[in-house]
Amino acid sequence: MSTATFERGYAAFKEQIDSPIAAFFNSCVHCGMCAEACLFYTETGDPKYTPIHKLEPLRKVWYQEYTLLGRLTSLLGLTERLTDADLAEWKHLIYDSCTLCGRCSVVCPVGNDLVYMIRKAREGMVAAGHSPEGQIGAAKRAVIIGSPMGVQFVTLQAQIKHAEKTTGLTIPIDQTGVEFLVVLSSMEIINYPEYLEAIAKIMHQADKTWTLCSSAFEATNTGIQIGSSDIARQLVNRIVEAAENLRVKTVISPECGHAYTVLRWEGPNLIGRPYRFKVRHIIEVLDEFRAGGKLKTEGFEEARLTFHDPCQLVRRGGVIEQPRKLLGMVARNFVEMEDAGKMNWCCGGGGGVSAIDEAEELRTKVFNRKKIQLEKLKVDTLVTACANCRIILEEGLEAYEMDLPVVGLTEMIAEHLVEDK
Amino acid sequence: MMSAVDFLAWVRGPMFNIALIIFIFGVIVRLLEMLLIGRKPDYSEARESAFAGGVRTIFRRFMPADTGTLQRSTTVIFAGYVFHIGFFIVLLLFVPHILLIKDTLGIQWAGLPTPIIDAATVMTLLALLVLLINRLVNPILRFLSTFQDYLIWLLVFLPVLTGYMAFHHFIQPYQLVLALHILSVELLMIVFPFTKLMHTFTLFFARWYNGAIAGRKGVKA
Amino acid sequence: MHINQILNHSNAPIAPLLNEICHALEKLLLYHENTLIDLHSLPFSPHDITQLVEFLGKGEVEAYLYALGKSIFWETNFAGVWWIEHYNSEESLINRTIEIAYCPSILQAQTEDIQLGKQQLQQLIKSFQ
Amino acid sequence: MSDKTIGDSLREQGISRRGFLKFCATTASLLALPPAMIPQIAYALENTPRQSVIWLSFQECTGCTESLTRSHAPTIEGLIFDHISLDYHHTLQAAAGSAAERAREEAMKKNHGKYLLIVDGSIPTGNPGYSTIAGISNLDMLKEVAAGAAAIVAIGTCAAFGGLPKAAPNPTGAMSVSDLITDKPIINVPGCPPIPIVMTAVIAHFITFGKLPQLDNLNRPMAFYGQNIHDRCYRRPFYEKGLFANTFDDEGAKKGWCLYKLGCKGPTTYNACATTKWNDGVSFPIESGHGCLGCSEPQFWDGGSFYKPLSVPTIKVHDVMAYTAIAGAAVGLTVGGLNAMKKTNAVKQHETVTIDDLERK
Repeated sequence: MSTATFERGYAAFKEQIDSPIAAFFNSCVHCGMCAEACLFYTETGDPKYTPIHKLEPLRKVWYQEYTLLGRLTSLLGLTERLTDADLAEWKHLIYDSCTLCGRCSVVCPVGNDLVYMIRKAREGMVAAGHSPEGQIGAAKRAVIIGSPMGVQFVTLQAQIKHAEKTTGLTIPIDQTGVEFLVVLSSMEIINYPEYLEAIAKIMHQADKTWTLCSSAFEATNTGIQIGSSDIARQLVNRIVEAAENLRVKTVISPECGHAYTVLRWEGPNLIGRPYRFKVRHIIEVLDEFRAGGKLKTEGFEEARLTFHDPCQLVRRGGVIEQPRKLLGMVARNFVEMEDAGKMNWCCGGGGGVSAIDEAEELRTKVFNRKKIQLEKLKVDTLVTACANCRIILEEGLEAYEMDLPVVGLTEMIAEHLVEDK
Repeated sequence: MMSAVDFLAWVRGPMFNIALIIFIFGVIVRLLEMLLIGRKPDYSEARESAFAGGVRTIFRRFMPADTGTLQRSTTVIFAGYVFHIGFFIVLLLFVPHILLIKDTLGIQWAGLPTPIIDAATVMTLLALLVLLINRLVNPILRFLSTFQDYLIWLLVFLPVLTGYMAFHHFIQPYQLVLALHILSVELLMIVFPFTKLMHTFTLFFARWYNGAIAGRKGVKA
Repeated sequence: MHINQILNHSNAPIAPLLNEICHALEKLLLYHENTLIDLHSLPFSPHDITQLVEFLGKGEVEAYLYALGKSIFWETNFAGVWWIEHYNSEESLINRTIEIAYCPSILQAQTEDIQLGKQQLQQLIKSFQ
Repeated sequence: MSDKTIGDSLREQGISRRGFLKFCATTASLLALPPAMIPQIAYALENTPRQSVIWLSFQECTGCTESLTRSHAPTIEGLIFDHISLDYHHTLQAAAGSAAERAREEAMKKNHGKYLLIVDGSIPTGNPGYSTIAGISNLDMLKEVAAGAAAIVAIGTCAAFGGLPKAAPNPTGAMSVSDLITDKPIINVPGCPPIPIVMTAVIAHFITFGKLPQLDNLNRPMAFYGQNIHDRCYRRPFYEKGLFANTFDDEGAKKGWCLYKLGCKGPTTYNACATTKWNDGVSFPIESGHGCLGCSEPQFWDGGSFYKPLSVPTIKVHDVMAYTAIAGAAVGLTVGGLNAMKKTNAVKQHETVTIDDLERK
């Protein structure tokens, strides 16, 4: 029976190292600027959270396996070998204290993409059996049941019925040849069913054909979060097969940051070929509708509101302007948060951290950054475009006893749609 | 005992040869061993040009990412700038250095008057001292720093210091201090390929990779 | 030529030299102490020397000494500042100094020479007595 | 040794006390002694008997002697030579053959322990037959004469550091005086040739103070070799301003700019040329438009091209760089290839991770 071993982990590190990783390790001058960009350092003051330090296991393997001097010195037994104890120790740093938010990758003066490295380091950690329990459970549920939260299609069907009733619109399932395949995150199915209603209303108004798919409704990908390409491939394949079978033109990623990253950027590389369809984030689609005059809204939000940029959308996805243009249609009192856009601070729960029970205390502590930002702004409503951010924001606000409603951008747009004539 | 003149002849001759061989050989090997590992192709649909992103980031990272970063890492950024700019002014615009480059590479350019070089040297030395103190005092840097970080600091500090001392005749005879200066540069050349000094070359690749990855996604990294 | 023009166009340490002369004049006035400045060891180009000579100018006194070749002395426009040039018997310049003194020390008759002269004169007187 | 003092002999020539003082002042200036020392110099020269000097010429070109005799006309330095007792100098003395050798032996006997030995030329240590005088090898003669000397003055770069004869590959096994004699005070007066008045000044100092002047680490008198040419050069300000002649006939050369780029060795050469100058103070090489060759330094011939700047390596690096780059590329491709193979193998040996593998069992 196969099992995770240190050797498998070491082999996985070796497999993951490529030219960019080598260039990054060669270039680090230990300037410490990545620490100042990291929520986990700035809010705790503990230097062990310095991003480049989190990559020590990967660096050791690179040095010993892929550098001339490292090979020679390790032949002579002069280098410190990577040990299983190292990995056990680094588990906290590689998983609990990194949300893959990518702020460090943007500030590094020599240009190191630290998130790229963390993502690869997790491959080794998974293979060595040092991934967090919470994420292992989620991955198992995703593969076996179909969703990390254990949501089955029957659950979604119940929500569909409810949405059809509320909106008076039909929600198409498994339709072929339509323009859009809409996939959801289980958080949206369980916590925010308004999202599905919003999609139905918007598609109806824009006069677009779309469908859900009974075999591929779940977009969150625990494989990426835990750091296993093999599991991620298995999960993303469901959507690829569905999209290609249904012959849709575009797959719409839900309001979920990492789901977008997997579908849009990693998916083709996981399956080893380009897609035969496009992938767009719902915010991108809405903005296209807006630009094409297909999105008609009426009335404005009077509340003072701000927007929390999901990291995977801005720093790892290039979606910065679109949500602002959409907000412009429905909000009068929109204010920008400090460092908004490319440099926005993470909510603290991305990259799978929200699934790790042991990380909850730390996650709540680093939410302090968001708390300070929001207190400065004195807003009445917080808008975001990621279901995971939304949950973390709500939890964080509750922990710090702040009374501030958090709304999804898609729903907010849907609420202002011009009703049928 | 070797006289100052013999010492100078040795550092200008055989020792320079040794240092040059190790430097060139090491840098080429290190770059090739890095570049030949290879990487997987990216099949995702690009939003923008990865190439343009790579080029942009190579230049973009000469500046701090944003004002917040500048505020949080003021010392490192400011002293880092002064050190790097000062070091390159002294290295590339002092006439005797240009003549060395002309002799070895066959290219040359105009130099700066020595009082400017002198001022740049002092600024560089001060910036290096600030960087060292910062490394010893700042909790992140103290935590991150290894023996190599301090060794490289010293090996970078020495050529600047001995160059300054040579120019001002702090040690007599002049041949001795000139030889010490050249030797310190040779030590720097010898350790260069095997330490973080390689960032001089590899940072362009690192920025390129980072910028290309981000550029593909439409992110201006 | 105006001093500023000289200072602007010359690389030689003219300003420090003028300062030193000034201090030497003070010393002369206070303690009656002579100062000899050896121009030989200062990095002056021939052009610098010409300019310096021009700037200091020639005063009221000029003297010649004929011993082991010619020597020329002249007081500059600044009283007490003497320009001195020693030549050898082949008329090559061998030393150039500035002396700050009431009178250049070498111009004064030397005690030994005076004694010798007195003896010779005494003998001469004896011989026709 | 004659018992006449320098003062006596000056007076005999009808030179006045003023003339003597002029001589002393010039000597003080040469020795870079403060003017306050002039009376002490005058007193010593007035009262010291004539110094016996033995001059030995070995592997040399007679350039040093030429240099000294060129200024032997009745100049200040000439005066000193008039008033020492040059008991042996095989080029200048009238006596020849065994008479000359006898003169040397007599002087050595009479002034044992007191005479000054002046040496020009290097000493061959390979085959003794390379250079002999009266059938005596240079090495033997040096050792014999040095034994009774009060001090030795090594005149010229050959005697001081080995000079041209010692230049690679040094076929005669040439050595300097200080390589061979270690038990006597030695003063080096290097230069190719050395400045004549340096000689005079050293002898004047020896007579005045009864000892050698202050010396640097290469045993050169500090008064003359204490500063390098560069620091005393009237063209130094151009160096500071970054104004250089790039060829011997460009605008910069015509304007008298710094000759560093044309290989001037001023910065590493300790000598007094820039201040004492040559040909009775007329000029010196840099003033005449040519960079300093560094002739008063050891390794003068083997220290790299006269026309290459000091900051460049003394060796030709182009071939080295090319071969190193080729070797680096070869090894780099090999190591890089091994890396690529290692990576490919790791990818090939990849064991697919399934949800059953996530924990240790």
